[in-house]
Amino acid sequence: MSAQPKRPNVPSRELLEKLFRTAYKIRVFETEGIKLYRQGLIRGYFHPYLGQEGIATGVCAALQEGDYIASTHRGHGHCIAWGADVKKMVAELLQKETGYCRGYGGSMHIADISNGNLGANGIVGAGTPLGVGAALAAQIKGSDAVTVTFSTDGASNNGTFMESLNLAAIWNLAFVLVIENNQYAVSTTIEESTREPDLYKRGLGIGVESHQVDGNDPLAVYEMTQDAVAKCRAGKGPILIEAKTFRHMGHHVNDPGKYMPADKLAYYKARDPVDRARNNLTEMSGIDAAQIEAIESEIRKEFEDAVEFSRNSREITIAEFEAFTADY
Amino acid sequence: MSAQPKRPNVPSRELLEKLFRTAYKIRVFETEGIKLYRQGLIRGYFHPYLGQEGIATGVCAALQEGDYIASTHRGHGHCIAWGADVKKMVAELLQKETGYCRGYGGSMHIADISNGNLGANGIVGAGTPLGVGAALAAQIKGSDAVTVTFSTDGASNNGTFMESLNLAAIWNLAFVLVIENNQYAVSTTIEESTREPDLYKRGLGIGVESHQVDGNDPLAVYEMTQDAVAKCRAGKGPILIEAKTFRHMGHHVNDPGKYMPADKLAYYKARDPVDRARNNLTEMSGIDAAQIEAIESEIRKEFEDAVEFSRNSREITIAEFEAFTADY
Amino acid sequence: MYRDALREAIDEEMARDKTVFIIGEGIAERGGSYKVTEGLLAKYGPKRVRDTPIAEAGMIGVGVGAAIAGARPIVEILYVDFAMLGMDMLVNQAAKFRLMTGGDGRVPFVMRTQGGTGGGVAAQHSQSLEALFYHIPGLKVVMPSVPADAKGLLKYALRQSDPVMFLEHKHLYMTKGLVPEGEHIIEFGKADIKRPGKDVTIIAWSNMIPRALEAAAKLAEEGIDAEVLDPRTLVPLDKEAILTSVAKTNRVVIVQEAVRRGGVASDIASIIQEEAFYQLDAPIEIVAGLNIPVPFNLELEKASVPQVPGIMAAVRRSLHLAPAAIAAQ
Amino acid sequence: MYRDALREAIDEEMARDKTVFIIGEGIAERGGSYKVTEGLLAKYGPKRVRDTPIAEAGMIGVGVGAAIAGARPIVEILYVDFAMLGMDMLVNQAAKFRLMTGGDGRVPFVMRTQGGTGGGVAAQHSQSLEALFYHIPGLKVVMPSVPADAKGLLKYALRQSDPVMFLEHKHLYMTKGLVPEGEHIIEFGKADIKRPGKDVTIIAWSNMIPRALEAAAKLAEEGIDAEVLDPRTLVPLDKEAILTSVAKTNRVVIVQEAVRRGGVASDIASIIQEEAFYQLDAPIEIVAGLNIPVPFNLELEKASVPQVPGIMAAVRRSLHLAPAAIAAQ
Ligand SMILES: Cc1ncc(C[n+]2csc(CCOP(=O)(O)OP(=O)(O)O)c2C)c(N)n1
Ligand SMILES: Cc1ncc(C[n+]2csc(CCOP(=O)(O)OP(=O)(O)O)c2C)c(N)n1
Ligand SMILES: [Mg+2]
Ligand SMILES: [Mg+2]
Repeated sequence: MSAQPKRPNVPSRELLEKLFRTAYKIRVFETEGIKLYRQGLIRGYFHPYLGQEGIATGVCAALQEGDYIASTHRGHGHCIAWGADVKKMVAELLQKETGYCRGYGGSMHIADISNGNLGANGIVGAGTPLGVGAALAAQIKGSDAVTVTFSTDGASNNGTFMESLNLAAIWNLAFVLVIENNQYAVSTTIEESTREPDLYKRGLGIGVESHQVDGNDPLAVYEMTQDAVAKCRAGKGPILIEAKTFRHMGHHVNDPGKYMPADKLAYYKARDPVDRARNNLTEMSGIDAAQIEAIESEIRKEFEDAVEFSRNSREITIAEFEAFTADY
Repeated sequence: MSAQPKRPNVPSRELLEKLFRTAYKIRVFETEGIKLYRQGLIRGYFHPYLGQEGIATGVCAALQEGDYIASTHRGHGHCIAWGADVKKMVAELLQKETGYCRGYGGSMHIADISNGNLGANGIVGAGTPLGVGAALAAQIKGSDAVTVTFSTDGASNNGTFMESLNLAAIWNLAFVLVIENNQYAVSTTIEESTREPDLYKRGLGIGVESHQVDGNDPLAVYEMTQDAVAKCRAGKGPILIEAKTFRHMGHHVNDPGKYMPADKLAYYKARDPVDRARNNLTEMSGIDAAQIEAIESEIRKEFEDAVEFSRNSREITIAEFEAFTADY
Repeated sequence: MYRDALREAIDEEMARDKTVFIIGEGIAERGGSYKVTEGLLAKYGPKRVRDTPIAEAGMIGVGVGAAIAGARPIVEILYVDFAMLGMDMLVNQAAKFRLMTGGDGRVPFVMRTQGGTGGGVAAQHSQSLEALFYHIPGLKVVMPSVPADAKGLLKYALRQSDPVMFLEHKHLYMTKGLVPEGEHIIEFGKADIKRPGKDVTIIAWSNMIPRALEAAAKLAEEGIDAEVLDPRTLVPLDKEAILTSVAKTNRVVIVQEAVRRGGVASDIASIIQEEAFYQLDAPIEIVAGLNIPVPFNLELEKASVPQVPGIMAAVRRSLHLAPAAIAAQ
Repeated sequence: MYRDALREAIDEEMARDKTVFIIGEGIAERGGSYKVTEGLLAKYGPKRVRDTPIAEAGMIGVGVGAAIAGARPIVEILYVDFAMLGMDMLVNQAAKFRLMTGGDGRVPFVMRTQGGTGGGVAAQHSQSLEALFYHIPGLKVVMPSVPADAKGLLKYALRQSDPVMFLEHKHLYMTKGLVPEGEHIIEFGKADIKRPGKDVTIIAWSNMIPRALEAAAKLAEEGIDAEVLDPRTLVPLDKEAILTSVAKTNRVVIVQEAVRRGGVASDIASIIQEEAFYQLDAPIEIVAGLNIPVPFNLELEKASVPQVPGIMAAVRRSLHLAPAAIAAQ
């Protein structure tokens, strides 16, 4: 494993709370979202981020306004960590006019362009060239924005990965590629997909600074990203970060995930990123259980409100649809 | 640079002569072919292999009947080294019915399927997946055939490179990828195309045994390939070999190649692979100048005969064309 | 069921010819997302039934290479949308190889994949892209609508020597239908009259066949006798069968799920108007997908592709039934 | 010249809008294979004029990403054939983005490339692939035939917000033509009558325009007055202009270099027969490339794509001139 940046002595309570809030909000969103799916309120694909919350949480906490993210088919977590409006997210899943994409996109396509979220993507691997493109646009405009693409172990075996990371490298773009190595592509293991399951090594062959981090440790992810982002802003990008993690369930809501070995699942559940964020917050900031409970119920309430809002929202009408698509 | 196999004590005269014959035949073919092109007898693209002869020569000498090769847009050398009939090659360039492709293909598409030459290719990088496919077919059929894809520095920045090499790796295919790193893609230098101009390093990141060799030394190329091929036949493939080399002229016949620095060109011309093959033969086998001259004139004669043959050949008729394409 | 018919074809051909093999994402142990390849791993082993990483360009490319080298690969691509990653290998290699080599090089390659809308999977998982392959000379394009055709055509695909785009439909996998016992092979280029009729020819394929048949059944109640013609293979196209039907009915409605602009329906229409101009009693009607990416919202998705009432309306138009008569429906 | 007109358009738009940039293989120092970008590096510097490695999927992908993030990329792909490597980014990302995001995401992306046959570059460097882009809703398709159109359309392309497939022709770069002085912009969707006439409408684009005009000139000597209509942009298509011309001539010949099967000509024919069925006095004739990959041999190459005599013959057929009259030519 390559060198990791040193942990600053004391993370601020603000930071710790932010990390916990984000991780917990993702956890609630996915857990409750799955229920809505099972009730038949959500159609199409729903790929839960459960178990991987540490990554989006840590990465996005290290970014600032004006930066860009590009996401995957498993994109709810990135969206929430980026600060999305949960109302608009739920509304989108419920195909309502008040959703981020007015019901045209759904789970795999939530985006928020004006805010620098280039969107989830239904094509595995597509976020990498798109993210490199955003970083290129920033460089051309002379902005100091950094772009992060969240990618996957599966995507790293696709040609787009090396091809576009190489472009980022020769152009020294402010681009961070975060590989969420959850060790599965649906039921196919990373070991079946490559001889070298340490994916960060691929960056080294094309001269890209590359690191590995425990994706279930939000604080470690945050710190490594902060370092990477600083280097990128100083013109020393791109940087590759491989975050090892594991799903808490099957590939999508309807996949029982029977192929996931029980012991491995137990190992990772014992290293639950939301618990870690909560423990970090309590242990390092001295916040008490009641305050934690207050945060949690506030977040649960936010989600409930979002469901309420979405249920009360209407869908796009055929007339609106025709007007919108008239010039295609 | 990674470890190179040790040179066997004394290369046989037979081997040394074979290497020289091949290298010289390529040299003659390209030098004379360019003249035909300049006379307007050859149309379309013509990418000369001049300066790179050591690679095809060394690699193909290490292969045996039943093996496969896949080639590039700069494919004449591979074809000749593979033992192609020069008559049919020239006839193809002259778009005659007696050519390898009956005049349907031309320089960039010469192939000889029944003989294991999967063909040159007009799409940079395409030979890699195709070669991996041939190696897969061999494995499925239970044959011990090895497939070599000749590739390029340019192709190694294309997604197909890592994507298909990774497939070869997870399936342990008998596949050797030879990157002819002539340090240019048309006028773009390898340094402009990647931060890491030692291309063999890319194989390491996906667990593929990878080496570098002096492409202008036919014997060194031969020895390294022999070793790689033996490993492949023993089920230890794939193997990546990067052969450093340099063109003796521009990208194609009509490219003056002004952008190539004179000193670098001089450096590589002083390490001319054909001269090396000739010197090796004289120095290591004791063959005399007259014998060399005899070999050379025999080869030149072969080319002249091929031109004569081709000029006397006819082109496909419109009726034949219509019959051939009737079921498209 | 359609998916069982496909499995039977693969199974029988793998048993018959040891060079037939199949690769794809999750097709081995897991049996594929649509369960078409279930049980094949156990029967034929991991050499001939392999999972791949997410590497569509690579999978298609190695399939084409293996075919050139004399094997008979089946490459399963999960969604036809993802085949776009391998277009170079299909368009520039597989389709071109035979001609470029003057006939010596053959590419007995089969890409199996599925397309079409279905249940809110949105713009990147709902396309019907047959027109892209149809336009590339050298590729065969097969679109079975019923289990028997699925089996017979797939078996034929695995015995001929040109690259085949075998396009299934996500809605059809669980549909039922009789499949003839024993060796059942259907040659390419033979249309099938799924319903004979004399008033109008409805040409449709894949998942539009059930809809066309439903429309025909309803139209029959109105006294309209529609013939439903399924070309089954778009390349080669059975022009003769189409022209024979048109000569009988003098009216044509073509139904495709793919978007209207530049679809295969347009090409078939252009052929009919060229070769049967004086037999047409009305403009050829095309009922097709809207010229837009498919929306996620289910109502909008439905509005984006042909439905039974739209087919019925087009038939009535082609019979010059007054809008009033239509409105009365 | 066509190539100078293209350069002027890029130059003017780069000067006007600092977010316009261009990437491609050998386009910077070397000025591009067709010299379209010569001098731009010196003028706009290496940030906005960049060479790329051979990475078509990557180039197109980063172009699309940059466009989404608010820049205005021009991606030059050497041959349209190579665009097949980037099809996923065009079909599944660029074309879909606006709809998938409910309208918020825009993709002001221009891919410049060239197609067509020319001098024995064979099957992988000679294709005319506009039909593939034409079929994908969300992409605009532009095919200028003369320098003035090249300039005006490229300038417009760089000011609108949807992905544009800007398809040049290898034979046209050195062709001459007047280009209006000053700000010269041509909106998409406006056909141009390249030659007015009353007997028959010849619809053609790109390199088929010079051939159609030559055919029209020769036909004039026979007393046939052909109108030559150049849609200039295939998406959006100026249906109105086409229907107006058809209403006048009642006869149509469509000429495309692309292969016949599933080409844009078929689609235009399908539209005309649908919307102007009762105005047609003869079947719509399509003169197109053969349904094969382009052969290397020059004679066969020539036989594979439309030539002037073939266009003339189609016009005579559409005028019901007896084969005898044709043979007499
Ligand atoms: C190009 C492409 N191929 C296949 C798929 C189908 N698919 C969706 S998710 C998935 C597995 C993805 O695994 P990975 O990339 O590791 O991401 P994870 O699901 O583990 O987050 C597959 C095969 C797709 N969406 N895109
Ligand atoms: C996919 C693709 N992109 C671009 C080209 C145009 N092209 C032909 S050869 C060449 C340069 C190739 O450089 P390299 O791959 O290093 O091979 P070399 O010419 O040096 O042997 C280019 C860009 C092509 N043929 N295919
Ligand atoms: Mg994964
Ligand atoms: Mg090179």
